[in-house]
Order: sequence, then structure tokens, then C-alpha cells
Amino acid sequence: MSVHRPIGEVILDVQNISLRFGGVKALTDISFNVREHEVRAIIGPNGAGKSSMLNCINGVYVPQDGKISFRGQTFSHMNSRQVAEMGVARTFQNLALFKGMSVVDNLMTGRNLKMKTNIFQQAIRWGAAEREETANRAFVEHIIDFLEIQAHRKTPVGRLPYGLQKRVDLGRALAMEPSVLLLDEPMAGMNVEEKQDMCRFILDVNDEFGTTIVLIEHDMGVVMDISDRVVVLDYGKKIGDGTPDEVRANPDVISAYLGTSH
Amino acid sequence: MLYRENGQFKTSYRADQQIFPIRQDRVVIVAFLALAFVVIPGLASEYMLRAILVPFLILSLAAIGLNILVGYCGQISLGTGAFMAIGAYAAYNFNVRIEGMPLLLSLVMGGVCSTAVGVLFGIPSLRIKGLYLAVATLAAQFFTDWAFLRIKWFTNDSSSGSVNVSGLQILGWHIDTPADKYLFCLGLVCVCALMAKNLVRGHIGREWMAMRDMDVAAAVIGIRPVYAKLSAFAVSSFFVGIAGALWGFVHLGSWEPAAFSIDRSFQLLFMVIIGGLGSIMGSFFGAAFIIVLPIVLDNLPYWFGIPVDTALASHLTNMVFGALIVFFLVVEPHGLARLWSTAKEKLRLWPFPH
Amino acid sequence: MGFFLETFFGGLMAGMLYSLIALGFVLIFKASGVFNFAQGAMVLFAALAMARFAEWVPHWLGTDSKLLANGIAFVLAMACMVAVAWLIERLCLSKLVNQEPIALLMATLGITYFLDGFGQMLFGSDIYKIDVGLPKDPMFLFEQTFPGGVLISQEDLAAAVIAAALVAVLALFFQKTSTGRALRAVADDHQAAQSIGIPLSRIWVIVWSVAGFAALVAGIIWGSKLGVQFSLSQVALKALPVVILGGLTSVPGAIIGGLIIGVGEKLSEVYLGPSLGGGIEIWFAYVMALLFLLFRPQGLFGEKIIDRV
Amino acid sequence: MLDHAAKRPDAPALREKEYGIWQTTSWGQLAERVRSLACGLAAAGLTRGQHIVVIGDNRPRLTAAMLAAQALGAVPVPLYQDAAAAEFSFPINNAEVRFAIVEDQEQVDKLLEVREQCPQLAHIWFDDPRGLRHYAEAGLASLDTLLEAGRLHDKSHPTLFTHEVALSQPGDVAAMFFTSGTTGHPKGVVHTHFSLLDRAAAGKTFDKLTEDEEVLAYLPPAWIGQNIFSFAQWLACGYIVNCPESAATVSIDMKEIGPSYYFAPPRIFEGMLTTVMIRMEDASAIKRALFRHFMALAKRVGTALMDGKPVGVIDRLRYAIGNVLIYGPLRNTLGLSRVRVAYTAGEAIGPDLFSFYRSIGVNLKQLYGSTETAVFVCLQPDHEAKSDTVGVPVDGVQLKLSDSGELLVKSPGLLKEYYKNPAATAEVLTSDGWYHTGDAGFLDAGGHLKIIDRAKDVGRLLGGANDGAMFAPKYVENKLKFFPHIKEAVAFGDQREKVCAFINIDFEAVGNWAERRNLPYAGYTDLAQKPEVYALIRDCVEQVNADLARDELLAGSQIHRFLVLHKELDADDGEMTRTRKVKRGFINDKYQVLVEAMYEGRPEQFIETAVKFEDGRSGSVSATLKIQDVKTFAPTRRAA
Repeated sequence: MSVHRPIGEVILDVQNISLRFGGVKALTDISFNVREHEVRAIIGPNGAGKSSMLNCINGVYVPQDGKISFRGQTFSHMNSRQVAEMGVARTFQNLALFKGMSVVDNLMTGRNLKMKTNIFQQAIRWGAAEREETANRAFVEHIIDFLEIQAHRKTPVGRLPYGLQKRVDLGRALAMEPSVLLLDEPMAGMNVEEKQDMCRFILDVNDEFGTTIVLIEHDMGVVMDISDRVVVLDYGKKIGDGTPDEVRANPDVISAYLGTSH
Repeated sequence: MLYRENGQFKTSYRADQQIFPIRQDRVVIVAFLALAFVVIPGLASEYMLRAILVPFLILSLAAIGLNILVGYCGQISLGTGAFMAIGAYAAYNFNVRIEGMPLLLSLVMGGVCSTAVGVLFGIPSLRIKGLYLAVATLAAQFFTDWAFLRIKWFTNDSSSGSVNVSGLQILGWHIDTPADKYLFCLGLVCVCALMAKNLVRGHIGREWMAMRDMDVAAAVIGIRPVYAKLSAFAVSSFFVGIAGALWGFVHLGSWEPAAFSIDRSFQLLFMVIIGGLGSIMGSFFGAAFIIVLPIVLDNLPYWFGIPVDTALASHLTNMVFGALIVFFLVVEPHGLARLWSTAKEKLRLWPFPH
Repeated sequence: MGFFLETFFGGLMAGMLYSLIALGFVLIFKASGVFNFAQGAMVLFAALAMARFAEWVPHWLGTDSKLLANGIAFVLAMACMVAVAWLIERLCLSKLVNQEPIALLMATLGITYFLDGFGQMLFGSDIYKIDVGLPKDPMFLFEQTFPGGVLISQEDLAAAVIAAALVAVLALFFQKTSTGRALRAVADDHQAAQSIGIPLSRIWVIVWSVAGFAALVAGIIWGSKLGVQFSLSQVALKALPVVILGGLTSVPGAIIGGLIIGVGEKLSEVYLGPSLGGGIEIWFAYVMALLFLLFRPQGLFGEKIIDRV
Repeated sequence: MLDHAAKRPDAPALREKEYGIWQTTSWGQLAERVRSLACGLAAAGLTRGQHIVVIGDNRPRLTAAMLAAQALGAVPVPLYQDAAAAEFSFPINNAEVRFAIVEDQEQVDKLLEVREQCPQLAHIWFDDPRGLRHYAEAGLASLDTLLEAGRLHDKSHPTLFTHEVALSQPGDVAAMFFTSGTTGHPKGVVHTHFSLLDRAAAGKTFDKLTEDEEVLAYLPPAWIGQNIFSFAQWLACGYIVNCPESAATVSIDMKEIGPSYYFAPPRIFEGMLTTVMIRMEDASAIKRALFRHFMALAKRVGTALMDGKPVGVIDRLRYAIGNVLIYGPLRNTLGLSRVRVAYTAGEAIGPDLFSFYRSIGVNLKQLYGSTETAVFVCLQPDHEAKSDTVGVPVDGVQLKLSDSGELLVKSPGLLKEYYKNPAATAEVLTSDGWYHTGDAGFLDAGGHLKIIDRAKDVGRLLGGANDGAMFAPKYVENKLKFFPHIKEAVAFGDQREKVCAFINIDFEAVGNWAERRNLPYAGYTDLAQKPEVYALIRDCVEQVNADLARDELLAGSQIHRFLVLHKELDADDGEMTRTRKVKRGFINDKYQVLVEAMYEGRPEQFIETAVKFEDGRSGSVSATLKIQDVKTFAPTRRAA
């Protein structure tokens, strides 16, 4: 990329994670780390355990063995709330938006950690609560502006086309002002144009807010273009890790991808 | 058709986030409130007030409570009657046991107690989902039915098992005529409804809806399921509790556990479904509908001069209810509220279809 | 000791009947993912039909053979249940496919109200009795093992036997017949079943009919015990804890759950009841189930749910 | 501006919808901002008489920047924000511009692109820093830094601003507008403060504009029209200018604001009407019936009411009902409820289009003017608006016709000169101060000016049935373009025996039409060539012919043959001006084959054309176009 980012020291370190569902081995002994401000990609064929990896990182699944350390603190498993509080946000592969709510409200949910007024203040909705709402709304509006979805502000997300829903999903994550952003196949099922937009947004985020980005993708091309370092998973095992070029050269990776028609 | 929105632009978020952002709506609502507070007490007949309006108001409040739980937080409950009962009996006990306990306070305490129990019975919801939970809430229903029947302490050892309160008054205002009762309920319900609305459009409300729509995602953005769900149970049972207390104090005057049986729970559930899940306004619609319908069905034959015996009438009512529930679930799962809002949309876009 | 056993057996008997109703729930839930609140109403409806037809048939045919009357009545009642099943599928289920379970539950609540009203309008709302000639007089067991032995109502015993038989039959039906297999397929995965050309709607009609059959049997037994009346539909509420205890999707769960609840209820009533002021069986079952759920949210035999993202 | 700030510092001057609400700038704040900007610019070395380009959408801070420049006596030169980079280089060089203030990354990129050609371009300031963080180019900075610098400079030179302001004279050059010349290089039209403000004031008094008017600024500020309405007249009247959030939300914002004083070229009104028609077609039968009935009524009554003619009580009553049921809602959805005065200009407006708006109670009027005349030459007074005239001269304006039938204007609003182009200036500006409009027209009985066409376009048919008949292409085209299904039309016929036309279908409208008849199509080109579509278009053309036949002057201009073009005429391909006027000559040459084919009576013709895509890439579209004959009508004398 033309834009140069000062890549910092390791911020998120995954150590020997293994995850099983009953007999099924989703992940076996995965280790990799993420440096501050970098764009880190996890790639691999379908069912390679990419999503499971993210789910372990933000506490949706509890891995059987292994540790995850974040900014020095080490956890045997993460608790979603903690993870969120530590500033890790995440988007979902098959949209997990709140269908019943408007775009603005969806983004506002991303602010819940920032909103402190108690239930009584909200019931009265006077002073503090009102001010808080307004302040956070203002913040959310900046994101809406950033993602260029002004025209859809008040529409229920259910009614938006897929591409835009993906943006809202990203927006909700951004609303948390994350220091690390996990993107689960942000470009899945998009047309070329939408993909370009999404790439632009991802880079802008990384660039404007200096957000560290971990993204899952199986569209090799895109990944290679925008990411600094790449981890390759296959059948729950790590088969490659390094810069895009190194990974491209890696024989295992090639075979894995040839093996699975990608 | 009647909307003229040009020039209604918002220069602040506060203005943009008000409950009725469109001027025409505000006008209508104000007019409507004026009607409710000023005109109706004067015009409405004794029967109208006693048998229709007061129950309507109180059950609307209960429906709002239930709607918060079911409609907004997606936690189904079949035990609403229980929480009404708790509200009623708690309020009763505060009323009779504490000398000179102000009416309002005992009502609120009713709500508070029901909140406590609500949270208690909400705990399973952290482990149990959907249908299992639905059944679990029945436990509350049957337990309270039993408790208020068998445990004499609750009924202040009244011999008949039925309790009664009388001589309601706030700050010297004696609430005895139907009109008084109506106004009292109306006032209280309006306040509660406003609070409820504020909650559901505040961030707590968004947390509830997030849990309802996609709990995993909600957890990932840092919403604590425990807090979200339990708070929903708490708030819900608080309103339901107050409604229960009102039902006992203002509407019935003297009552026994049967007044809050499982049928009440179902009735409320129907109100919420027909009125519209996830809509405060809908709760009112639903209540109105469910209360007016049987009256209409009862009287319909007489209007046409067809004699129908009461048993048959009640069976008919049941059937129509049942049919309507299914009808609504099939045709308009979002209930009257959705019909209302679509109608409104159509009016705004008139003459265009979309 | 003898007294304990008595209550225990009593519990088992009652439990059998609960299982019978619970079975209805489980069948329907397995096949159509619907939590059929209307099962109780179906029991009432079936019982009413049975009772009234048994009354009317003699007048129509002028015969006084009770067996014949009951036989025909049974057939007619069953016919009614099938009709009901068919209507439900037509007017309700088929319209609500792929709705979230809660919506379906509420729909069955609607059906409950409808059936209650409809049944009583057709067949009247007084108390009727069903007499299928179950032996009434009590009998004694284990007289030699300890003094006085154990008193058991033959009726209960017969009921238990019938229930057991029914369960066995259903089990066979599921395992052996092609329809049964189809049902299991549907239960496992609607879409898949559809894709291999199993007609959902027909399956559902069958399932609901089977559930109707279970309801009919239960209705007859309860009816001949307590007489047919509106309260019968409340019996279903007793069966709910059974279902969640046993797990919504498991037939054996329903049976075992039924027995546990039955026994637990009776024992608690006898041993705890007095100290708590009696009548606790209304809720005891629920609280039992509830507490149990806290430790095993999916019930005894239910499958665990893993949610993917 | 300053005395507005002085008189009512808290009154809103500008509103911009951003972040979901209308962020308001009061005159006071505006003055403050302008002061800092001015000082900043001065500090950066901008001096009296120099030019500074302003490129971007309507943004408060860009407006402020223009004021700031003027305060220093410098000359702001607004350029079209949608122009391609290459188009910038000429004006920038021509005006030796050293400073530029632009909206965002897009504009910055374009400027940097042409920087080699324009070495003197020293400073570029941008309003929206998004994506520009890593641009290291020299002289590139954000407006905020400029403001900051300005504040500092202001502290050190407290008197500078007031002093500079005091210096400027009415006669000084206020701004320069580059006309999107239909041919050759654009010409820089130089206007003085006096000429602009005088015209603005004239317009103000003419329509009794107050300081409470609401105006929506959504057209390119580089266009004199927009500039007058949302800048000069804004200063003259002190009303409120509102900037929409983004191009995508204009209609929403328009609906929210509900401007009271509205200006748009016909195509905008046309677009609105088209969407109305399309949306109505999906409406339920009852609604459509209602709509038709009341529109018919409106045609009769509404227009009359607008023109202040007497109307029967019953009709008034029915109109009132219609107002509740249709007109009101319609105005509301279009955002025209509050419009007191609406103007259209730039080109002739379809009569039906014109009367549509008037009939539903929008006081739509026409005006006549051009960049060179600071817009206001003729205005239609209330109640006297006709679709075929452009109104009476505004006070201060004199008109006369040259013997060639060309219209000459003398007015205080005339341009000072074409910048560095005395030849061109001489061409249009006679020594005794008459300006050659290049339009053919005449004053009718009521003293209303009637424009037929561009003088040079008005042609005569040669040979054939009606030899020597007058042919006014624009007139014909406009008639065609009124149909919702026709987007553009180009008529040929000058020096030919009969008239033929190119048609451009309106993709949205026709596509919609096709879908409702579930008629499958693969894209624009495919759709354009569907026989059904041809049939549809032919009806339109024949209606036009029937209409023309009624006008003995122009009966000869009836269309004999037409074809539907395979691509949309596009400014990027040079087929239209930036203001979307068709360049007839250019098209004539570009599509020579087609024109010939039409006149040689071939049934169809293959063509391949190069096109430029949005992203600057270019490719080619090819198709075989059908050509169809149309029924024409014998001239019928209009009943006097």
C-alpha cells in the first residue's frame, strides 16, 4: 500500500489454541500474533476453522487448551464482555445485525459500553440520559458519514441490500471505537464494486483511526492486496504464516488451495 | 394525505429523537390526551367508565409490561398473571399492615415486590431458552396461585381468602366515583407509558432488542446477557405489578387469587400479540381490542334480536379469540401496531404507493 | 412402608397418564417443531366427542350394546381428531412454516381457545361420564410381603397397561413403518426431508392425528376416572413439566419424565403437603422441572443446542 | 454580508445537513469565519485583483471562502465540481490562479493531476480532510489550518480585514464565471460587485423577497444561476441558504427544508414530474383515478387560479378538495409546499410541464438571462406566467431587436468583459453597451419577451413539401422531451427537406414501463431497440406532430422519421454541455452515418461509438439502430 503505517509491537497473541466440538476438532494448536496498527489476514478454505478462531478470540467459544494474551494480560479463555471492554470489535460472516432496528439504532447499540446512565435516569430521560443519547448519536453520525450511508439512516436494516447491511455491520463495530477490529469475511457475497468500497473502508479505518485489523477472507486476491501479514489455516491447522509474498510462495498453501478449488 | 412535512427540519439531535418527530402527530396526540382527560370523564356513562375504560387502562399497563419482556427482549412469559397477583397482594399488605400508608406508595411497593420476584423467576432465562423458558414461567403462575390461596399471611388471615380495600385517596382526593377512578388510572398509566417509552428508546431498550434479535452479536459488542435479560424481567414485572395493584385496588376493590389466574396471563399475551410485539402503542391497541371484542360479541346477537344463551356466547367468544390469534399470527405477526404504522406511512406518501 | 409403596405406585399410574399426554407434545414437537399447547384442549375435545357419541350412538342405531356403542363412538371420535388435525395443518401450520417457535406456540394457544369453545359448543359443556368398562374395584398386592399389602386401584392399573401398550405401539410405529421413518426424517431436518420428497403437509396431518389419538386415549382414561369436563383441558398443564423434564424431543424422555413427575408429585403431596398447607401438587411438578432445567437446560434426553456464528 | 452580521448576528445564514441534522451557521459566526479566512488568505499572499478558484459542492465553508476572497478584493472563480481534471487547466492558467480552495480528496486529486500544466498553482486548501492525511504534496493544507493561520494573522494585523473591506469599490470585479462554452475554450465572464448585487436587488424587489426565505442550494455553484440565487441574492436579501447532505439525499433534504424560494432549470422539474408519473403508475386503481380526475381539474382551474383569472365557486370548491387529496400531498412529497416563488430558466420549458406545476399551486415562473447578464433580464410577474414567454424586462433593463431578429440587452447587470478575450468581448458587447444575446425572439402584445430559439439554430427547411418553412429545433425537441419516456431529443432539418430526430429514452421511466409489461431487456442499448419501445416512442412523436400541425408557423417542423439512440447523450462524451444542453452540431458530425441513414430512408443502420465511463476508462458501444417513419398531419389553422 502507498500509505505507510507505523506498525507497533504485538498487541494480540494467540498461543496453542485447540478447540473441539464433541469429537470434531475445529482447531488444533493454533498460534499466531497480531501487531498494533497492522492488517492481519487469516485465510483458508471453507471449514478451515477461520470463524472458530475469531469466536475463540472474542469469547463466543471456549477453547479446550491454549492461551490468548491481549496487551500483556493472558487469558485461558475470553469473556465476551471483557473482550469488548478491552476494545476488540467484530463483524460477522453471515450478518448478525439486529433486524428489528433501524440503521442508527444498530450503530447505537455499539455505543452501549460508552453509555453509563442508569435505568432510572433513562426512564425519566432528562438531563444526563438525554445528553448521553445526543452525544453518542453525534458520534454515530460521524460513522454514518464515514461509511456514506446517510440516505439510509432511519431504514430498518432488514430492508437494506446485502452490501449495505455489511457496511452497517462494520459501522456497528466501529461505533465501539475499537483498537482491534475482527472482520469475518467482510467481502463475502459482494460484487466487485462493493468489494472495492469495502476494501477502501477497511483501509481508511486502519489509516484514519489507526485500528489494528484482523480479517478473514477466502478471496485470496483481496487479502494479498490489503494485508501486511497472513495466517493460513487448513482443517484447523496452521499451514502458513508471513507476508503475502512469503505465503504465496509457501508450497503447503498452494497445495491446500489447489486441493480445494480456490 | 394530511401530512405536510416541508419545513419540519431538525437542527438538533434532541429534536430529531423526540417521540413524535412529525408536527401533525404531535397535534393529534395532544388533542387525543385532551379528549381523554377532559371530555371523556364528563361524557362517558358510569358503565362505560367502570366496565370498559378502567379495565382497559389497567390492562394496557400490564400489556406494556409484558410487551417489554416478550416484544422487546424476546423472553416469552406465560406467568404474567402471577406478577399482577404479587403486585396486588403486596400492595394490599403494605396498605393494611402499615398505618397511613399513602396509596401511591403502596401501589409502587406492589410494583417493587413484583420486580423482586420477577428477577427471581427471570434467573432461569439465563440458562433456559425459548419454549423451555415459556413453560418455566408457568411455575411462577401456579406457585403464586397456590401461595395466595394457601398461605394465610398474604391475605392477612381473611377468613374467606378474599381481600378488599376501600376508601382510596391521595392527598385528600377521594377516588370513589368511576370518573375519579378513571382519571387516576389514566394519569398513572400515562406516566408509566411515557417511562416505558423512554426506556425502550434509550440504550437499555436497545440492549433488550439486541438480545432479542441476535444474542451472540449482542454479547460480542459487550452487552451482558444477565443484565439485559434480568433488567427486562425487572422492568416488565414492575409495570405488571403496578397494574395488578391497580386491578385489585381500583377496579375490583375486593378479590381472590382467581382474579389473576393463568387465563389472565394468556389474555395479556393475546393483547400483546394482537396489539403488536415490540410496540408501546400496540399494547394499548391490543388491550382495547381484547376488552371490547367480547362485549361486542355478547351484544351482537341482541342487536340483531337473536337470543343466545350465555354459555354459547362464551364458547363463541373463545372460538373467535382463538381464530383471531391464529389469524393475526398468520396475516400480520406485528399486530395492530404494524397496521397502524403502515397506514400512517401510506398517508405520508399519499398519493404514491411507496 | 406399604403406604409409601401405595403412593409410589399411585404416582406411577398417574405418571403413565401424564406420559400419555406428554407423548402428544413430543410427537408434534419432533415432527413440526411446534410446542403444541393445544394438546390439553385436544384431550378435552376427544373425550367430549367420545362421551357424547357413546351417548348418541345407541339412540341413532337403537342398539344397546355398550361395546358396539363405545366402539363406534371411538371410531367417530378418532375421525373428529383426524379432521381437527387436518384443519389445523390447513389453516394454521402450513401458513406459519419457518416462523420462530414462539409464534407457533402462541398459535397453538389460539387453537386451544378455539378447540375449547368449539368442542363445548358441539358437545355441550356439562359433566359427562365415559364408561368403557374399566374395572373399578381396588385390589391388593404383596399381601404376603408385608401386612395389609398395597392397595391399588385396578382402574389405574388398567390405565397404566393401556398407556404402556400405546407407548409400545407408537414406538413400533416410529421404528418399523415407512411413515414412521418419514416422520423421523422430518423431525431431524425439515428442508432435507422436503428435498427428498417427503410431503411435509401430509406428514404433519399424520402426526397431529397420532397426537389426537394419544389425546383420545388419555381423554378416555381420565374421563372414565374423573368424568369429562372442562377441567380436563387443565390436565395438559400438568403434562408440561413432564415434557421439559424429559426433553422436548425424546419419546422415552416423555415416559420417564411422566413417571418421575407422577411419583414426585404424589410423594410430595403426601409427605411435604401437610407442612406446606396442602394442594402443592399444582406447582410442585413445575418447580421440580424448573430446578432441574437449571442444571440441564435441554432436559433429560433433549439434544444440546450449539449456536453458530 | 457584514451588515447582516452586524444587524442580526444570531439569525441563521447558512444551514448544512451534516451528521443527520441541519447544522446552522449564523451571520455572526459566518462573519467571524470569513474574517479569519480572509486574513489567512492574505497571510498566504492573496492580494487584490488576484484570482482564486473554488471547486466543490455547495458547502458553507466554501461560500465563506468566496466571501473572504472578495473581502480582500480578490476574485473567486468557481469551477464545476463534476468537470474532468483536464477541463480545469485552461481556466486556471487563463486566470493565472495561484490559490485554490476545494471540497475534498476528489477535487484535490484532479488539481494535482493538472499541476504540471499549471505550475503557478501554489496553494490548495481542502474542506474535508478524509483520505488526504498522507498527501505530502507542497502547498496542500486543510481549511482548518488556513483558519488557524488566519486567526493568528488577524491578531498580529487587527486592522487588515476592515481596511481591505473598506478599500473595495462597487466597480471592482466581484467574481468570474467560466461559461461552459458550447464551442472552443470556455470564456471567463467577469462581473463586478455592482452588476451582481444590482441584479440581485432588482430580483428581490420584483418578487418582494424577505430575509425569511429558505433556499436550497444544490446546483453547481459554478453556474451563475446557482451563484446568484444562493450567493449574490442571499447577500442582497439575507435569507437562509440550505446545503443538502449529499447528492443522494437531495430529495429528502428538499422535503425537509421545503424551500420558499426555489430555482431550477427545467430538467429538474422534468425529473420530478417523471418520478411522479412513474410512482403514480404503481398506485392502486382508485388513487390513479383520483389523480387523473383532479389533475384534469387542476389543468382547468388551477392554472386559472394561478393566473388570477376569475373561477366559479363550484370549481374553487372542487379545487379545494383536490388540494387536500392530491395537490397538497403532491407538493409535500416534492418539497414544494412552502414555495412562494419558483423560477425556471436556462432553456425553454415544456408547456404541459410548466402548467403542471402551476396547476398544483406552485407559483412557477420563467425568467430570462444568462451568465453574461447576471441572470436577471426578464422575469414573469405573478399571475402573468406563460410557458412560451419569459416575462417582462426587469427595471433597469432595455431590450431591442437587431434586424436579424436577434435580441439585444442593455442592463446594469451586464458583464464587464470576457477575461483576456477582448475579441470575444467586442463580439457580444457593442460600444454603446448593448449585449448580443444570440437568442431569436420578440416582445408580444403584453410586452412579454418570447424566445424562439438560439438565433443561430433557427433554420429554414429547404426543398420538399414545405420549402422555406421556419424550423426551430429546440422548440421541437422540448416538445418531445416533455414525455416522461423521452430523456433527450435532437432534431435535424436545417437546410433539409424534412425534419428527422434522434431520441434518447429515459432509462428509468422506460425500464419501469417495460418491467410492468414484463418485457425482458439486457440493458440500455437492448431496451432502446425493443420494437415495443419504438412503438411507444412513435406515439409520442406523432402526438408532437399533431401538436405542431396546429401552429402554422412551425407546422413544417413536424418529424418525419426518428431513431432511438443506443447510448445516452453524455457530457463526458462531449455530446452535451455541463448544463446538459445538447450540442447539436457536434452530434450531427459524430453521428453523421445515422443522420444520412435517416435522410436516405434506410430502415436501419449499424453504428459503433466510443464512450467514456464514469471512472474515466473508455470503451465502445455498437448496435444496429432501427429507423422508423412517423405519421404527419396537414397543417390545421388554429381557431383564432
